[in-house]
Amino acid sequence: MSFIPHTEDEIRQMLNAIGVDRIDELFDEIPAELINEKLDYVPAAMNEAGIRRLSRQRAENDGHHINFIGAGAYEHHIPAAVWQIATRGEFYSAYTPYQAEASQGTLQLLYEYQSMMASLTGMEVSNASLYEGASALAEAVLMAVRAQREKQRILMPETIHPGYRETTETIVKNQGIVLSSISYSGITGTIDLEQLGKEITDDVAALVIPQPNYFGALEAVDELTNLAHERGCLVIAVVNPVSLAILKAPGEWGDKGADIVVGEGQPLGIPLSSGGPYFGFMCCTQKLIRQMPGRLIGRTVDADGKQGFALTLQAREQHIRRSKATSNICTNQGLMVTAATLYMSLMGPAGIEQVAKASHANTRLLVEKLTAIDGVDVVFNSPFFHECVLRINAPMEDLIPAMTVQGVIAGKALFADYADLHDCLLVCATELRTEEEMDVYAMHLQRFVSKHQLETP
Amino acid sequence: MSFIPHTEDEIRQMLNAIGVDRIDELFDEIPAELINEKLDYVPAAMNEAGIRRLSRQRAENDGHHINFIGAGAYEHHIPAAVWQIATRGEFYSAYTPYQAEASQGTLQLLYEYQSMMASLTGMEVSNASLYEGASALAEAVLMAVRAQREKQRILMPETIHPGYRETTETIVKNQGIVLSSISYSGITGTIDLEQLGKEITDDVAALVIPQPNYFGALEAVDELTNLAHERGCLVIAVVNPVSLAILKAPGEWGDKGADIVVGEGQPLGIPLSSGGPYFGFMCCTQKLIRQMPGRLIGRTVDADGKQGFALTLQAREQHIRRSKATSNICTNQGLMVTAATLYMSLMGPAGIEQVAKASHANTRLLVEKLTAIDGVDVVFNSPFFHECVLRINAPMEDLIPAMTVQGVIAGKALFADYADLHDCLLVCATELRTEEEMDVYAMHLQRFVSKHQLETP
Amino acid sequence: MTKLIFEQSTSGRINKAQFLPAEIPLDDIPDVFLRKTSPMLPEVSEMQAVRHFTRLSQLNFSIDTHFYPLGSCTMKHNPRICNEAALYDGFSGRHPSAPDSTGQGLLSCLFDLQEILKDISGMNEVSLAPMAGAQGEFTGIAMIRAYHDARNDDAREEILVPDAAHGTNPATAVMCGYKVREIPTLDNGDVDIDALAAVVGPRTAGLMLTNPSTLGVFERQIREIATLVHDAGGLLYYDGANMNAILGKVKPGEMGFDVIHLNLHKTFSTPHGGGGPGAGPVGVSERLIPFLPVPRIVESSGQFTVLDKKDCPQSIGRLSCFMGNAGILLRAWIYARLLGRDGMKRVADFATLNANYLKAKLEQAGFEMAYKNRRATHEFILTLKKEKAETGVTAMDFAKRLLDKGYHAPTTYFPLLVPECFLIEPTETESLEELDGFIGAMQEISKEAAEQPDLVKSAPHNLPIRRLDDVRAARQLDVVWKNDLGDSKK
Amino acid sequence: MTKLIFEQSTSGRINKAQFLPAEIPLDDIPDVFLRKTSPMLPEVSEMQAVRHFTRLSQLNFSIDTHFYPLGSCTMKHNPRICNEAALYDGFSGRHPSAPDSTGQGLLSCLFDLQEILKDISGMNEVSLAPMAGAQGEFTGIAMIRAYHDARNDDAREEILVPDAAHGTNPATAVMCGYKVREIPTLDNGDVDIDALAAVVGPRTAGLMLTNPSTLGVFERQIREIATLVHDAGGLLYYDGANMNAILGKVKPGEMGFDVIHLNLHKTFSTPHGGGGPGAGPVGVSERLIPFLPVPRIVESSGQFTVLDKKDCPQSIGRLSCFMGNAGILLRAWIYARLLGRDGMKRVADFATLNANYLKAKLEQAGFEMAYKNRRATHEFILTLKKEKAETGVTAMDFAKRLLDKGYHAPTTYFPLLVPECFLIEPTETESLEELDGFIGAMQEISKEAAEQPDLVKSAPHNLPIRRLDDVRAARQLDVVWKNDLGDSKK
Ligand SMILES: Cc1ncc(COP(=O)(O)O)c(C=O)c1O
Ligand SMILES: Cc1ncc(COP(=O)(O)O)c(C=O)c1O
Repeated sequence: MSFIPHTEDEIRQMLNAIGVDRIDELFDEIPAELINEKLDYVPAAMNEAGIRRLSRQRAENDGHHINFIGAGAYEHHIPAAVWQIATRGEFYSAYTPYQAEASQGTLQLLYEYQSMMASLTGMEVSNASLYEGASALAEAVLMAVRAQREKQRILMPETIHPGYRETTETIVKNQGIVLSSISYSGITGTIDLEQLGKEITDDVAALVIPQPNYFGALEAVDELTNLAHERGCLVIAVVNPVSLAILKAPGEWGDKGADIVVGEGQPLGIPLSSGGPYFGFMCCTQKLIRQMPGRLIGRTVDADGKQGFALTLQAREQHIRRSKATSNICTNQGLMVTAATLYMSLMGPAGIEQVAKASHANTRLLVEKLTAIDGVDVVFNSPFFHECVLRINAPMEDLIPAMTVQGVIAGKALFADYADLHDCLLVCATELRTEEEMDVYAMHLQRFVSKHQLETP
Repeated sequence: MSFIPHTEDEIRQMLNAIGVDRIDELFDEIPAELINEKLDYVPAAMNEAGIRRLSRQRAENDGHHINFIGAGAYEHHIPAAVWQIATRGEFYSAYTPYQAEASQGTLQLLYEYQSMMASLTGMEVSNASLYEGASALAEAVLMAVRAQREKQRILMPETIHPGYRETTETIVKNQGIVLSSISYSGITGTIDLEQLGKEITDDVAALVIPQPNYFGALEAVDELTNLAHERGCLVIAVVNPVSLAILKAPGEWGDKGADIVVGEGQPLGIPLSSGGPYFGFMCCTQKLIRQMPGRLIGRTVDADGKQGFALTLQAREQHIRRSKATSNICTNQGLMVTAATLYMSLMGPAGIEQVAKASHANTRLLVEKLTAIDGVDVVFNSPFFHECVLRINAPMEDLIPAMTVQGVIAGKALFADYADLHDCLLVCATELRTEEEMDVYAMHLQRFVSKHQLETP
Repeated sequence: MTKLIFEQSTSGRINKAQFLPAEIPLDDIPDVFLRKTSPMLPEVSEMQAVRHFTRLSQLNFSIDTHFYPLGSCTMKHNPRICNEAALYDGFSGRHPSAPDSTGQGLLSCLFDLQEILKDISGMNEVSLAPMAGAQGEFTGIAMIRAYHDARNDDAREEILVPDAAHGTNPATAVMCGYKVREIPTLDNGDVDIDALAAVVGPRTAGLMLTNPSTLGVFERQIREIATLVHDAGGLLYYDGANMNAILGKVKPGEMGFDVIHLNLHKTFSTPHGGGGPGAGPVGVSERLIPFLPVPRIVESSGQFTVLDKKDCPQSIGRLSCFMGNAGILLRAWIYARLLGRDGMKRVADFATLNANYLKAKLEQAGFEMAYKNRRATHEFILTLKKEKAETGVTAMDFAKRLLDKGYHAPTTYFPLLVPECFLIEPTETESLEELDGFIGAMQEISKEAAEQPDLVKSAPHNLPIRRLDDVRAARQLDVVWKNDLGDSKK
Repeated sequence: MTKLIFEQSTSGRINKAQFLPAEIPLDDIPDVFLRKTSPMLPEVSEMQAVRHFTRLSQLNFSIDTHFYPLGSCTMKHNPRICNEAALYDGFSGRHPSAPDSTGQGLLSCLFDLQEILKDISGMNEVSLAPMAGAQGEFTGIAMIRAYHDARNDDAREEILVPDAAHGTNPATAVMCGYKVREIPTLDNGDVDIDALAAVVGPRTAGLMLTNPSTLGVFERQIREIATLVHDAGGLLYYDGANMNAILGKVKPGEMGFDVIHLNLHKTFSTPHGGGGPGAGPVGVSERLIPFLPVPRIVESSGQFTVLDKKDCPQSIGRLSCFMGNAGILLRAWIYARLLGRDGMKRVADFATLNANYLKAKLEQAGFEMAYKNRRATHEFILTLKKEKAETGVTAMDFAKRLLDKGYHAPTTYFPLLVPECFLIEPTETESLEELDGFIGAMQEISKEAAEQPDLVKSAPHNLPIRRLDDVRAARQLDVVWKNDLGDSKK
């Protein structure tokens, strides 16, 4: 099936106007041997009723489990209005607002978004989105290296999400940038300050600071920021936007605040959707604005002096600056930002603060319930936001599938990424998790651990 | 929880402007003994996340069965665009278009709807909706009686949906209108022409003709219409709008066509929703327009001569005519009509024709499969549209629940409404039913009938 | 001006995504039953349809876009979760004649709603069957009739209705076979009790009353009125369209009413949908319970059952083929649960606060109130008769000019008692800023009316269309588009 | 002008339906970690938010409301079912790190999509990981680099890019650590093969090419170009942003490309969303398979598994934290299944028919085509340099005036090669009426340019806003609203 409105009569009329007999003739500049209309692996067309049925069947297969994973994507309540409005045709089916006068809706919304993110992060400016959190970090790294000229080394603590590290690696490695690891303290689960002190030398362009870090633990952001700044390093903060309702804004870390702030926007009203589409946010100081990748919306006036909005500083971007652009990014994550802006407006500062607090409190409660089980312990002693690492005296490879069968997604096992945490699980309980659900989890975990307890841990 | 935006400061400011100290004072004209703020049976407030969770749980309880009932409400495919657009705020949250200039969207849509319905039914005019099919019939009866003055008797064949009969009875009986039954032929399942010939006397205001009738069978609409007109009777057609893509339009029944056409609009893009909201449609001849109940939209021009739309002939309605109005109807089913207009536009004449044909063909196939079972037979010999009555040699009271447990809603049992059809089931397979689903049905029915077969039928 | 969808239609165009491509024979249906010409439905692509109706929608004022203070209509915010949940598959996909066992989720919500409505109305039983306010009225009056009939009290052939009543009230009484007798209203907005006393009697079947009335004031002598009518053997019908004013504060059952309807699309915020669907549940006192319409939803040890005529022999019967506007009732239930016990009272508090604030400020701005010394309830009436006399600018002109300024007009020329009237109902969900904006617009128009009356009289000027010719609409009736090319042969 | 949401905000206002009413302590987090001031997020009611963003949305042109012939962007109809299905709970509710067993439904759709894309692109393997065209390009060039590196072919430090290329091409090459060398274009729109031959060599890592190019013509000597580059040891990258022109007709793999990306938000109609999200899957020939990014989706006896870096040791790595824009890929899969095998080819046929029709009619109307004697592909370029010379009216002025007439402007001033250019792409989903309307508008503007150039130069006139001051936007940078009242203390 297709969405082509032409009738036979119209086709004939159009061919006549062009002066050809058949549509095929319109392809006569293509070398004949290249024409190949065989598509053996594309199924025959379905109508809408058919695809709805098929999609429903497939969606029904999928996850109606109780989810206790966070690890970079968080299951929060999303107000019904968010997606009902974000998917209005005027937002859904428009493109990048190149014609400002015909795109004031998207433009004003993006300006409002930028303002909200700047305030949430405590920074001076924000762009209009990047793809997602991890690649946003990569862009921040490139940006820091540009800003710092000669310096090509970036300090990447191991407490950052492993996916962020890998993504950054992929994106920056071809430019000769070096990502140096900083290990973490086995006691606090935060950046090893001693190792950091040694590594943070003159050739370092920036220090990346995750807050909360991958383990859910809170880093000593003030000290870290001041240390970095003392050594002439920029600070790239990687933060969870919901946490910022209660945690200190990166703009206020240390004496001068972070220089660049990035993160995953998903917690702000974006469904989990197996990983995307999400959006990356990026804020920075005014000073760095010309190094920033991505779109930027500015407020200006029209010919009558009336307020209006337009894309601005486009000279940083690929469509103007080409090989000298700050990034190759073009299409970004507009619709997701629309949803996030709606989310922040519907929740308000008080609403998001309660989400943050409730997620924190629920994770505390979960940790309490789980560690009441013999063989389950908290690993690190730092305060955490809404995630926590637990050590479990049972075979982790079996635990996850066994719990999944019981309808519980137990958490993110750390063995693939951290050898020394091979028996550990990163758990999360957002504001949506109920006490009953935690009890279900605890019950099944208790059963599993008591059955599979390892010998003398 | 509530949706009140006022802050404490604003409340104070507003009370000051009014000149009172507390909101309670604004109620000081109400006799004090009437104030009662106790609400013991209203639960405490929930937030949106809570009500979503609760609603999901309750909805999950409900019917994900394979449905083979029609009997006045039909499970058709509804294009995704229908409800995504109908629930746009501008349609969803507006009201009756009293201020025409600020309601051209709704008004033009309703004018288009009227035009579509008039064409579908082959009538000259259409109103903008009534509540649903059965009460629309009641309004048609009242309208016929008004138009026919002294005549107070209406002929109601037993082949009409029992729910329509009961509803009409409820609504018209207080005005002294008599509904006379006309029985049906046990062979054809259609109106008993002999009895009709006798009953159709001078005092009859109108003959009601269902097409297809409740049993799915096709009535001899041309003869019936001509007979009625010969006897000075109006003809009220009760039709399924989807069937009209293939069945003769009431406007063309007999020599002069039906006078009033009503029916249930649900098949045109409205979800089953346990029975509502649906909408009733009503069309009639130009001659009867001033007797018609409900809203009517007219095309006119504005001060510049530009085309525009407005409510018209409001003098028929209760808000102007009060006790002399054609009906008390005020709020009707606007949103449903919006959806139906979208449905008809997205499907087009060819699309609805295919739906009608496929529903017909599927029901044929279903009947074939079911009557292949020993003890299952077709009852009537008339051609049918997309429903058919089957006689089943098994205890009907047990059959329905037994099939439901198997995930199959077997059809509508007729014992409650037709004593002589106590062992009969009205079945329907719309275009959405697949052959596999029919096979599942046939398999379970076969098992049930072979187990529960009654002695010597 | 947006072209009609028919003018965008091209013969032979098929929206293939909605098409079943098979050739399907109709060989078993004799030709005499079949249609010979295709209906004139639009032949457009999905994109054309989407674009057309999206653009049409933008021509509407609505709650989601504009302040909409349409008196007596309670145009309050429609929470979006109500729409979402009502469309959940389990709710929206169930056939109305499927066994009750397949609908326990929905039925439990509806049963809960009945309990909530009983409590707020102070009545003994509730039926959710009526599909709008007017059908609720019908149900109520039909029950009153059934009650008198059951007692063979045959002489009661009149329903009393105050002259301020909504048009549905007298129209309903007539549909139930009654004669209507109007009761005059005093200058202070209350019913003229003496006039009532003079007509109430053995011919009185009942009295229909809205309280607060459509005049935007609370009927202070409601207890006296109730006694008068009851003493004469009549019953009292409460038109609950204005329940927003007293939700959680006053229970109509305690005012002495025997039967009431509630407009859920008003008080319980189900969407008005450009003119419906609504829902008009009725509540009754003990003595009317047997007459309640079917179907009724009852509960017994956690199972919900739908009762039919055979279970309720005295019922006035069925009002629709199935179960009324179930999907709307569901939305009302969700709304009620969101508000909760305390939220109910806050609705009345803030609807009243907003109305009284607007009234006070407009009065200060020089507008004349129809009932000056009365409290506004959730709405109030302003009369522009002075403006009309002085400048020739009418309430209609004011209304149209308000549209120009981005505000939907209040209800105009209703109730009919008050000349050049604006019935203004802001509802509790509007913010102070919005109210102040409206006040500002009214002041501007007042000034314009004095200084450049023609500007106001020829309004609107800023909408896609200028003032429409209603007279022509009625005289040169054009209610159906005619395809000049005629129907196409199949 | 719509007030900013911040200007509608009132301190202390809470949207209670979204609020968790409990008092929740934070006693276990030391004060030094905590925020002291509230972020400046709007404090508005649900209704205010709904109203604000609904009204804002209405200020946009979009596919659902307007013809939007933005060249190189393929603004075609977005079927509404794609949006519906992608939001089904099972799809939208699954956590990305949940076990594969909980996502078999989604993974099966994505795997199907991979197979479909392999077939239409003529490549041997596909990765769905890249999140937009530009990231697809990055992925492709990074793989080319990994390929050369794996062979220790270190001298290749240049990527060749035609001067007509999209800006993402050179920007991408630089992100991958390459130098960019531009290849000039001939007057007929084809690549200057001689110039190419002169620079291609041992330093050439690869060539990036869009075919049809952004000039709206098909590169006829593609086979020769491929041979040239391959013979020199370089690889060919295909920028598939213009795939709509040849879908189901020509397979890039068969033109000789080693790696391609596809813009699903263009060819596969996933929504553009006011600027994304998109999806930019890459397809590769056999020799690049080992370098494909992770995660990859593979199937084995009906089970779908997600492969990671440890399973693909030579992979260039991960492009995002999780699985790319899964929900967009899902929409593309639905679209592909709706089109089906035959529908694919029809896309190219009708996209091309529409473009050539528009080109022919505009040419007849006196507009000058940049590449007169070439077939249009799915798009074509018109140059307004004559109009500018004669009337002073620029392409930008034409663009703005088109907005007045209800048409979104084509892409202007891109590609940079053509002066005063309009890159016009109607797409296959537009009807003849719409195309004719656009032609009419262009003719009207042409007439206006001649007769009243100031009218055109000062356009738009019919939009909520007049022409915006871009220079001021950049000079007096205002990208964040500042609350004059400062942050509020917690
Ligand atoms: C006072 C009053 N009574 C009755 C009604 C009728 O309600 P409905 O329109 O739902 O039939 C209305 C509403 O329009 C009303 O305002
Ligand atoms: C020719 C061409 N290449 C590449 C791109 C970049 O794609 P995206 O915007 O998805 O990153 C585009 C689209 O804007 C394009 O038109």
